[in-house]
Amino acid sequence: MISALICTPLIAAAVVWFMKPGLHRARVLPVAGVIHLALVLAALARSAHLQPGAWFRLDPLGGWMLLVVSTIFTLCALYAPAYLALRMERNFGVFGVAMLGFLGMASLVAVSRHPGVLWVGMEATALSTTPLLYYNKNKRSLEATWKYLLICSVGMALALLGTFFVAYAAQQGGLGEPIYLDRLVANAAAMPTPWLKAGFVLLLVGYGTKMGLAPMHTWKPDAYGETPGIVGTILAGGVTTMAFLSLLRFYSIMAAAGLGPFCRELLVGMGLLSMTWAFVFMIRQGDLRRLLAYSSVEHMGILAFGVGIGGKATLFALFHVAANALVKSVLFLGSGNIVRSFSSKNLADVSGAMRRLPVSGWCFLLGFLAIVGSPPFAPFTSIFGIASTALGSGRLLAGSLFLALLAAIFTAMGSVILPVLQGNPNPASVRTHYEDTFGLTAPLVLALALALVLGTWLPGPLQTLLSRAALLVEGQP
Amino acid sequence: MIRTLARPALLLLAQMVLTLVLAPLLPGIVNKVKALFAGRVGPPVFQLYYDLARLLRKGAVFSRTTTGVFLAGPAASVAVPFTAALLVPMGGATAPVSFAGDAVVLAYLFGVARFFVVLAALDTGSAFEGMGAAREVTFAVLAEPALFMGLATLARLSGGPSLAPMLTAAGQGWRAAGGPLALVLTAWVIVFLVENCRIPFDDPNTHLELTMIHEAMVLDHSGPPLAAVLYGASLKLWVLGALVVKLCLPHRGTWWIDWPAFLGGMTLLACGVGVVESIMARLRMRRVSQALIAAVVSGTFGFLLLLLA
Amino acid sequence: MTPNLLLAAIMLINFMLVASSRVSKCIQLAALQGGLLALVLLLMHDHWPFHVLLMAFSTAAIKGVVIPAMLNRAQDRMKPQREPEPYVGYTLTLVMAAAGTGLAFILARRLPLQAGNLGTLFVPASIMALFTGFLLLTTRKRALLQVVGYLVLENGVYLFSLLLVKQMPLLVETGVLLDLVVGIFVMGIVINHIQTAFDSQDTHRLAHLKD
Amino acid sequence: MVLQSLYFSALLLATLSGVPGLAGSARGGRVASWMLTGSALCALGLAGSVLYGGLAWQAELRWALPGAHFLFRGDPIGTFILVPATLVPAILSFYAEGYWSDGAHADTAPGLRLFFGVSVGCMILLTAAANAVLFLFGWEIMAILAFLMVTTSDQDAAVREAGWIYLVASHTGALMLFAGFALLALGTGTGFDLGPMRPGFASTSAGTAAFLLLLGGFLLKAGVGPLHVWLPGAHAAAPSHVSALLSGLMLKMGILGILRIIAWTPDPPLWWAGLLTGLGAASGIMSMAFALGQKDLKRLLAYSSIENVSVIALGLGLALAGKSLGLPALVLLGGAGALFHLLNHALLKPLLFMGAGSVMHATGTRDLERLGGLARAMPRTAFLFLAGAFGICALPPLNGFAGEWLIYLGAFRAIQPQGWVWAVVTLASLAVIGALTVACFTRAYGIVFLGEPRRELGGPAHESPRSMTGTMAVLAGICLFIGLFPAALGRALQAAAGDLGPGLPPLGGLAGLGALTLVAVIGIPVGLAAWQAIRKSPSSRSITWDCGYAAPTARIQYTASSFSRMLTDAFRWLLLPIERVPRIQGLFPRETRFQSQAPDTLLDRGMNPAASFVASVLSWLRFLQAGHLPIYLLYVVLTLVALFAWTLQ
Repeated sequence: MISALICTPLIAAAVVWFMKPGLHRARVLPVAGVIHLALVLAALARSAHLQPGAWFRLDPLGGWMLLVVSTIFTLCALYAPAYLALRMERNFGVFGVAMLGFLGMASLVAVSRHPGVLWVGMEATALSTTPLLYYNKNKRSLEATWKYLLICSVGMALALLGTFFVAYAAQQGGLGEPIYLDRLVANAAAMPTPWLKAGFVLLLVGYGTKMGLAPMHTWKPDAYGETPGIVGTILAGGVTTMAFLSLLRFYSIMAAAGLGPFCRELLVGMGLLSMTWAFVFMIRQGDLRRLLAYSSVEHMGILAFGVGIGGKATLFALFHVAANALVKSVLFLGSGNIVRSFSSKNLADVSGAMRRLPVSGWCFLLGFLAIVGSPPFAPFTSIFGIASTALGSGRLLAGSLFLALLAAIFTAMGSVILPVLQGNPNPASVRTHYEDTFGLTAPLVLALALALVLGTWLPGPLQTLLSRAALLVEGQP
Repeated sequence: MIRTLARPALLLLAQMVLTLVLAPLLPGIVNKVKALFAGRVGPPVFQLYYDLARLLRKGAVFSRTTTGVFLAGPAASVAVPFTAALLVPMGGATAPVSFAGDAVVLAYLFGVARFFVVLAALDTGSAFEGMGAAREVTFAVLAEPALFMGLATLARLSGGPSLAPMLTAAGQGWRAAGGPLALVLTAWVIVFLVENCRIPFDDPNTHLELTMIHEAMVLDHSGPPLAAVLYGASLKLWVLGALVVKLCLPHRGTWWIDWPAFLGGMTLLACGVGVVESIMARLRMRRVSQALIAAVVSGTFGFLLLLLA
Repeated sequence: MTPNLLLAAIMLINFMLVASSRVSKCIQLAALQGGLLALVLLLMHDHWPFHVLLMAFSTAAIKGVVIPAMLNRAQDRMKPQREPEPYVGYTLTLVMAAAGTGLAFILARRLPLQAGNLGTLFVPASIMALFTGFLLLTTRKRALLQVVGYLVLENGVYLFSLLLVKQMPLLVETGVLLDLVVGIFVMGIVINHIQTAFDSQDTHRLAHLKD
Repeated sequence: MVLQSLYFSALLLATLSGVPGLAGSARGGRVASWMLTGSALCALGLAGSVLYGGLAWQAELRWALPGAHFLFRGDPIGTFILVPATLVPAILSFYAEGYWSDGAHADTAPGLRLFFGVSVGCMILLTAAANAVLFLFGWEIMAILAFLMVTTSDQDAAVREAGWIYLVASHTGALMLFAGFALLALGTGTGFDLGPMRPGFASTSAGTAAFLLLLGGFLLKAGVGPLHVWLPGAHAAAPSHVSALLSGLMLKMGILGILRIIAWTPDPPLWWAGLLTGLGAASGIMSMAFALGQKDLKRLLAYSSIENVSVIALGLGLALAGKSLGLPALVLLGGAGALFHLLNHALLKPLLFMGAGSVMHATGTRDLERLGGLARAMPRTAFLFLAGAFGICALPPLNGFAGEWLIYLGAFRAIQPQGWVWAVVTLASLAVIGALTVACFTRAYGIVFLGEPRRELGGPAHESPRSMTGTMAVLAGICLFIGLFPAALGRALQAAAGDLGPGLPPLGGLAGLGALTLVAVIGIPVGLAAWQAIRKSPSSRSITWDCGYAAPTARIQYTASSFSRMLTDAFRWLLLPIERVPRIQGLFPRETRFQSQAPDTLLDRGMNPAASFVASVLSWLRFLQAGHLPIYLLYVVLTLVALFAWTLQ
């Protein structure tokens, strides 16, 4: 079962690689995505029967994250054939292999029970997405790729060092190979705190770079700005999710070692800093994708803040992973359609998108309202939950700062987005032949509908899964 | 049963008959005093009655610009003081209609009159009448708080927002709270003069339309509507005068002292107005608002003084 | 015998790296550092089982030979051109490296070592290499030098991992080797692209994407 | 069970009212109107049972969402507001059939109808929602729909800007409510289920913060100054029946929130009352000053809405003072006055906005300087607008007066010894506001409907269709009925105000609403008789006399600017009006014109420049991300160093 999770995408990647060039290569993606999603669901349903202590296991935390990533991937995969059909000049092989490779590696990260394997999985995820960044094959995308590669590699090196620090602490605590995560958590109390603290700082900076917490997020706007919306979705909804998961794995060790308060302060600080930074750079942002990139930075900040507040907020932060990923996919895919139809990313040229592209435009508007935390969409639940837990637990300053930043970000973001959507389309820029088609809009509507469902109804099994995952994060079995 | 109903009925009858019959006398007295001061014989005291009778016989001329609102002005300027007269205690201990909050109703009734008179003025499309209307609504903004600060003072003195107990308490309270009451009286006299367009704030007899306030608004009325306006103005003078007079007059409780005292007071007030009109010049328009601000300040200080007492 | 002597040598190489202005020299120094790392690994073990030998060999081969050769090739392929001035001068960088060394020692004092490694310079050396790597990455304009910086940074991580190599060889081997090989390999490809696209490796020119 | 089904039928009928029209049928508008009418009938039935029958109801359902809970509680306050919240939209919907017909607005009408219905559903939800999450759902969805409705004509840049400012304001308010409800949960001890706080909580720092945040959020929605900045623009930009909905009802949802705060707090500190009274007084006077400076009819009406919610705030301030001082009579008079005024404004302001819509429908403009003399072309609209203007001035015998009268009574009671002497502020400000309102609405009616047209309009004005004037007449009729028989609402007011505090005395003993009927019964016949008498007298027609000037033209009329010049001059320090004063030179001066316009000082001179300034300053920080990779890597190092330094300290 577990190996199927990892292998299915890799086999599909191989299939794509050996297929003849043509659009049918792209059609493998949705098939693989749906199968993978089904496998994840089946594995989650059976997860109670799996044995602890193995190298690979799908626990509630990893399962939840993988479910999110698999869903996002499937949405992108459904979008891919219609999108790639618009770009027949490109070779789909690399694209498909990289996408599927990412999914396989993400599955590896989610199921690995060993910090080393976890790290290897993350590194592989990073590398598999590099070709996607260079998809447009121009100077700008090359620059973005270079920055992504270097900043993230440095970050991954730091994360590796952090992992070694933790392992050294485990060694001092009397643990030898194999240092499964479960064993680390169980024996955390005996490890020396200086090493753990230093390790967590390194891991926070390292995986934080990958997540895109400010000020290590600098690769994000460039990378998101120069890639197609579909790649942006995978980066914003997939790679960051896995980085967050990796960070949480170590956070739970820290929490079990009694370092929870220390880590939480760091997380709250980083979270608020990310939101502030994102706010500053969203003001008068002239590029739609870069705006979304900063929104992604903001939401990574919200995740860090939520875990940093602790208690119920941890659960909401985990929920926010899904909420953010779903809505971000609406926004990224929608922005792809809008940018394509106006054939410009420069917002000065784009207006009246809701008239030009009714479906994409409306989805984008609703997505914008959703991402800033308006009910009835999923982000409302998590943002309200995090804010209320912060204030309710007496962290008045942090909580009010959080809400004030959200208000400021809303203002900055909306003043850029609404002029794009409203008004009359600029007659000079309506020359493209692009039109909304079913294949290009159905994934958006589907993602929005999912965000709506999650925002109004959280099924019992999901709630159980989330609360068990939150317990795991807090270092409790 | 009959005895309990008889007293209010008698009061109602006496008060309304006296008001409706005697009100046009007040301008007559004012003008007579002014004439005497100027060394003239002047028009007879009953001049307004003659004027009303003459106007009622004449036909009216309406501008083609006007609509139905044009006649609502004169109608309201009669109906409002008529209704208000029911609420104000005159010779009796109480008014024919008296209830908690009647003071507010009284103030707002005059607002009704102002509303329709101003609209009637605007209805003609005349520049002068528009100007008068603008001034009317502007000065009301200061007159209202002055009136209400006085009411607040009296309400605290009497314990409730009903005119009859308020004014009775005021009449009785000059010994205990002379300072506040004097300030309220100042405020109300100013309001009384402004609202009735008397010198030094407005000149009902001027011939220069540019300086007018109230008269400018009724320039286009003629015949019976003008009669209604003039009669309404005298009723208003009477009702507001009654407020001022009752503020100063202690209530004895015996009708044959109270009623003559009240009527005497009204006469005295009219004479006083005449004297003021004779010895003072009309203020410049800018001064009017300053005088009204003085009235507001005076009313406010009255209230504050009462708080400290 | 403690490995402190070798560690001190590695730290010295760091200073030389920071001070040197020529790319080829930097590559040589980095290769030398890689070789020394393999020696440290061997020194840490009393007897050398196969997997230790294999790891030492592969370290020396990859860090000391393969990657430097690759970088040299990239350097040779480049048209001769003036070395762009670094963002921060060489003297100042050297001072910063010295300050970083001091900090590394302070930091190391806070992190107690296990009984077996007491008194060794692993932690300060590792942190210092990390810092040197960062210095190269942040002050140099040439893409190739930045890769060297990354290499030195990796050496720092590797140095620390040697503390774990006895008990947790698996963790170390998977981590270090994969990271290095794959990372540098991909960077090499991208540098090639940059060379073709921009006709230069001056990363100062790679600043079109900004806010 | 009957009450629950009535409530949910009202909710469903309203929410779904726009759905049948989506199919493109020509009868969609009519179906929506009847569905909303059905909803209103359900609400009336509910109001009869709850307010007059003394029944209460509650409905509860599990909700699979953390912290959330479908909890509905039919308390008298909510039910009282429910009545206008369903009745007025039903009337507006009939109006909209003529005003924003499917024929003339084929692209926007079905969507607008859908949003309209759902937002009414949200309001119905809010009146009974007893769980914070449920409340916020209704609150935010309503706000978003309002934004969508305001920006119906989004081709116009002014409309877009107005909608945007509205959205920012309402989202900020919602975030304040997030925080406020979170802190409130500390005081109620029932999680996110709303209910009374424990005694003493209100005085703690958490209680203070909760109060301020909730008050801020609610006042922002209600539009009490200085939190009104979004309001004038949004009301002016929206289609008129939407403006009517916004102003008449959505603002009232903010008031509902404040009423609920009062009801939940057993022991409010006295400064709460002072704060609310101060805000109400300042905002009431300020808004009227701005209204007098407006040239746009709908902006003028919008400022008048601010004035009216300010008056309501004054009443609520009295109720709060009564509650903290233990004076139940004050709670009753202030609370009942506020509720009554709320109802009255909910009826009158839609009437006025419908009138304004009718004027725009006929002339295509809402610029006062261009209008004039419409009363002859559209007599029905003119008469109904007159009724609305008269009522909004709070003059007897229309309904506007009765509510203010109760507040006055409360204020007079408060200034007695052992009362709350600051109520004198309430008293004085009400008096000033009253006079200013008369000035404002005589100006509005006089300039638009009386005199002669001031500029050439596109064509001759025409009366609006019966569907528009008829619906206005229905509203005016309701207003007149309430004005004549305010005592009919006595029990409802008593019941609703009864939620605000324990042990309230009977309203009849404190305020004889019947007396108002008596005064009306005397005054109206006298007035009508006088009117009839002078109308019957022989008359002839001529031109306006105008002091002998033989050829009066429309140009010499007083204009909107000149009418209010003295007052706007007095408030010059606040309005900072933009004036074009004519320069007259030479013997034969060229044609010139005096013009004056008052932008919203706080928004256009305060917030917008401040926001641009902050944005410029923060844009300067962009050098932080200038594209250089080494700098980016430096950030990573610096973060690392900083975190290590912090860790090891």
